[in-house]
Amino acid sequence: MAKDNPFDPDLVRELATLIADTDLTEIEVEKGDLRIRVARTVTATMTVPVAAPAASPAPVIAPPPAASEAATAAAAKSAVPHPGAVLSPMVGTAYRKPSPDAKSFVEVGSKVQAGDKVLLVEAMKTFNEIVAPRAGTVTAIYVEDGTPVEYGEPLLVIE
Amino acid sequence: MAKDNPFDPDLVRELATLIADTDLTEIEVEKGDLRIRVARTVTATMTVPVAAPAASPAPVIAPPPAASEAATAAAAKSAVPHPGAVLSPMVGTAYRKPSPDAKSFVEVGSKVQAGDKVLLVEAMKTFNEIVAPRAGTVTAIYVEDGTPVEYGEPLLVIE
Amino acid sequence: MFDKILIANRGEIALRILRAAKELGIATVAVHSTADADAMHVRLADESVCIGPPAARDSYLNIPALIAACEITGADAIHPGYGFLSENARFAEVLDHHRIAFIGPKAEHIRIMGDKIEAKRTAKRLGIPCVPGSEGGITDEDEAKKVARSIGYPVIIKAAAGGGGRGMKVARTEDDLVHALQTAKTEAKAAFGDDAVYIEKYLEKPRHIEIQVLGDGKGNAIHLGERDCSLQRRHQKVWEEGPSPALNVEMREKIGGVVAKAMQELKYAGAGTIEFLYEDGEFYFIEMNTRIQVEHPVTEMITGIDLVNEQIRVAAGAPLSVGQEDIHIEGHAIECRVNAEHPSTFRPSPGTISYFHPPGGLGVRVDSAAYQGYRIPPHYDSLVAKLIVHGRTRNECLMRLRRALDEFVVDGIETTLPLFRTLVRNPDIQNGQYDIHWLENFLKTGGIEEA
Amino acid sequence: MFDKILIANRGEIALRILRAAKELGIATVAVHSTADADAMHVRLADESVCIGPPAARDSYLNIPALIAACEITGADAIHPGYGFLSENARFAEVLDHHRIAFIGPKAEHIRIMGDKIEAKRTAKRLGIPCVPGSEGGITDEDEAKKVARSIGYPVIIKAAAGGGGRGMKVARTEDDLVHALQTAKTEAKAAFGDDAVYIEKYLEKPRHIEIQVLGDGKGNAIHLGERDCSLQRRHQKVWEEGPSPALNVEMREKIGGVVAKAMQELKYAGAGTIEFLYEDGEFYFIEMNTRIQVEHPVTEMITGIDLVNEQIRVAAGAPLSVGQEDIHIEGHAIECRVNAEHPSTFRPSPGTISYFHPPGGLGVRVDSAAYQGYRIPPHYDSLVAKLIVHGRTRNECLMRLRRALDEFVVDGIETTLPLFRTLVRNPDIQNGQYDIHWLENFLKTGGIEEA
Repeated sequence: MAKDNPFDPDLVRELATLIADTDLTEIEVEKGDLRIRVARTVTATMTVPVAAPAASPAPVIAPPPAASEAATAAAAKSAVPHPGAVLSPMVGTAYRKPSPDAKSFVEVGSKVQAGDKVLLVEAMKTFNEIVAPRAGTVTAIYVEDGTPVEYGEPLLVIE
Repeated sequence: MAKDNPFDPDLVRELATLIADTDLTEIEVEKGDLRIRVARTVTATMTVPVAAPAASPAPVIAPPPAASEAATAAAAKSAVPHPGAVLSPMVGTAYRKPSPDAKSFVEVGSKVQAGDKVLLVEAMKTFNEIVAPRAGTVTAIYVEDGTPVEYGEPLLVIE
Repeated sequence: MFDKILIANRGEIALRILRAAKELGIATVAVHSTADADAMHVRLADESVCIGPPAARDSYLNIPALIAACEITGADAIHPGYGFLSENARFAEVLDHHRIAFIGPKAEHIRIMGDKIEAKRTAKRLGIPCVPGSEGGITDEDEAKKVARSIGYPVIIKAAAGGGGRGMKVARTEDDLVHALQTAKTEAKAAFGDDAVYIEKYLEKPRHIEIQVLGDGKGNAIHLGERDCSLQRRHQKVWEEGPSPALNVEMREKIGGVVAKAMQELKYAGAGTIEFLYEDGEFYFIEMNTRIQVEHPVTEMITGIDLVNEQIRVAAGAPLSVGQEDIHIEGHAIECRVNAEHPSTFRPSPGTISYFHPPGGLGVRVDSAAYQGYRIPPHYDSLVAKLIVHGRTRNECLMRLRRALDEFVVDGIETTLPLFRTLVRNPDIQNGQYDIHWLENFLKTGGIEEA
Repeated sequence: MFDKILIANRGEIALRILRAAKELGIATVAVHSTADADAMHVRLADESVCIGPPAARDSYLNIPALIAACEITGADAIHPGYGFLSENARFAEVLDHHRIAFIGPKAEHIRIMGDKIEAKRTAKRLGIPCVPGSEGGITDEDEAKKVARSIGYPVIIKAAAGGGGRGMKVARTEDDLVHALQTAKTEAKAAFGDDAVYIEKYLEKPRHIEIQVLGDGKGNAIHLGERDCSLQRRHQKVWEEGPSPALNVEMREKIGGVVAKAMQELKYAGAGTIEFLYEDGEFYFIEMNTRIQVEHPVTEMITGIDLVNEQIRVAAGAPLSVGQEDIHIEGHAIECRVNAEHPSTFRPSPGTISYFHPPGGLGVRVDSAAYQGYRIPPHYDSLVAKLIVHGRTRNECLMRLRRALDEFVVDGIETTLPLFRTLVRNPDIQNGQYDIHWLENFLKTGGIEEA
């Protein structure tokens, strides 16, 4: 490689491979006074056939409005949950134990039978029991004791 | 390479090759006070592959605003002209003959030499001669006598 | 002032409330059903909470879920918007019980105005003009004549025991009346076993005119002029404007004064609308809406008053920011409700908006929660955007509306934009000559297809 | 009235003119370079004509092409917008020669105001306040003291023969003056061979305040209050507002009255702006712009007057639609010029707008020719959109601006939106405490990076 070349083409190629292997659309690398940025336009998962009239502005990909940081949070929330996840049936505050001094209903690794209490969700001073929908092992618990939860939010996973 | 050239054309060419070889649409390199950015627009013809992330609104193809019928006209105008077309160098009114009683300069099928008058375009009472840019045969004439023409509008085709 | 407002609604009104709260420096909580996770107000709110599945009864009408959402976010007030729980007196009471402020009137007033009979009785008591008629059932011809003469012809005769149009007769003269009374009584007797009838003023070509009010809940109340919402289809308002082409300054001040005085007496709190039928210079009370209305921007454009801001102020215990002397009607405003519907069949057209380009420039306001790429869920109403245009005169407003409609692009779904492009060019509309039947007749006679 | 107006401009002002013409029922012709074939005003105009290649000198500045475009379309008037040929007296004359109306002032007034010396002489003659100073060159100390005393300290001493800062000295007291005069004279002598100097009032922290005027060309002229355009970068206005946080009603009426009277005397036609530096309660004439300005919507929002509509009316020979008594300043308005530039380096960022979502709702106006998918050509200025916000008070306006800026999405290019989001939250801006140096200092000291 020419010494006075301000960048290393192999590095760009490597970044290109990285970008292709991952879900990224942009990588920026900065070291000392060298900065390299590579980007690519998002490409196919599903194909939408569209007539593109010759004279119209080039079709573009529409990102969602993103003026608020809330957008990211909302996106994260609506990600597809684990197939074994137990979802909150209501808005409220999740509790992992029947009282502050008691032991948690379940821990990661606990074996449960269908109908076993696994959590409480409190709303309007009422404690609603969340029971295991099926027998299995608790493989993940997403909520701390006293965490606010939304409708449909994954609480734990039973596999 | 000339020393005082602020950038290295070969470097740009190399970046262009890189961008073509990879999936990238943009490469930016910065070193010291030198910054080079190359980008390419992904062109869509009839089908456009679009990613549809689960959580965000589905990306969509942007048609041009089309509230006015003028849009269609504009579209037609900016279509790519025939490679042998002679384009109007100005806005004005095209005339096919030197005077109302005279014969047309050319007809479809006429053979012309480079420099032969083929049309007049009148603007502000001045008649501007349009001459054949090359020898050939007139294979199409797009304007009637007295037609208004825009800048860049195809007038006739010489092949 | 409140620290955090929970917006118990969706669509453009949720965004409208969010904007008012932001402009007051108040934090916002958006609640939403699973169908609305990508809604504009959810994206722009400080916090958001998913409160249930798409069905409104399990989400936007789910009172425990809304209270729980307040609890987990610490919201100290709820704005209900319009529809959903906005006119639910029990909701207002439950919130009060939980020490959460309800941004709306007192539960008592919601209850009164939600009951047709009680509402009319209250309106009468407060001096608001109602449709004149006999006090009770009539069977006697002379009494019928006396009543009819006192209220003026034409009159309508309705079976006292009945409903649904059975036994209803219109009489235009005293001669008519004798005959109509007999027929109505006979029909009433046959249908309901009771020949007593009511006699009421019959309105043939009324306009729908409504007066916007604001009250501070302590006896101060003002009116903000009228909106003319006569252009309706199946009792759904389509085009609203203010001032009404049918009223002059004196008429406006007279009915406005009556209504403001009534609201003072009632000690009404927040924004409300008194709806009237209007014919031949007279107003006849229909009902009162105890909430912000879809068409409130018309009033905002001609008065410069931010109605949602005032609602929040009053609910927080502050006085109204303006007095009656500060209300000046300036120019003319028209609102078009752009729905996701076929412009002549009105078949709903949910789906994804593939291109959205709202009009801009002087005197143009767009209230919309839509954006390019937004998918309109099929579970709720079909309102996509409200286009509100202001001009110094009604003519300027109409010309501006025309150009704004021509700029508006909503692709991917069908909308009622073409209907408005036709209406704005219609001579009757341009002359302001329409009543509550005009639009239905226009559509029935193929007015939109012809255009 | 005109039948057809040719719009000899591009970008947002071309769209602005198109809207005004449509609202007057006048047909429109858009002209464009090959780079602007897909522009919004081209799409919306009744007719469009390509007049040349991208370079402005061959298209938007090409007078024969514009005349020819009028000839082939039959346009009977040209609106020049701002920039390009808007202040070219010869263009106005050529149009007159071709019996095409020029929507702007008389050629004579364009010419006078385009010449700095002639403009100042005319302003003085018309009673418009200019920077006070010595009438001619001074060498005598006593005379210098007398002049300085009469105009008040601080004063600036400039070489009469000079320029470019050589021999310029500021004196804050009489003691300073004696010394400064000596130094300046010595330097002037050395540099220019002439020791005569001028003495002028020195403005340390002036604001840029300009008065909007409208004249009918027959001796009737009015003012529409001021705009404060002190927030500038490299003499480019960035943020404009009205009324100025520095003026009160009396000051506005006083300077407005002076300017209106001057325009009456001049028999000025159409819209114009008299620009001043303002310091310590005094106005100092800079120049007059004889065209519509970028920031004209600020005035439209606080007065309700459509300035482009008035320009067209006057050019067609109609009187102004309003008199001075009809002009009432209502509330407050701020305009932000959203440019396609990096928000702190201001490097231009042409390219394709991949997502465009303008804010809406009460009190928000967007003047923009941009749309999703629009490619900003690199040949012209970088203005993408003007966001103009109105509120009943300056504070309400600032809060509304804040929420509108947070809603505005322009993706695919860099814009100055982040700069405005920082400015609207800055205490100096909120307090209205800024002068023409404020923004440069703010940027120099990293104000935008810090935020």
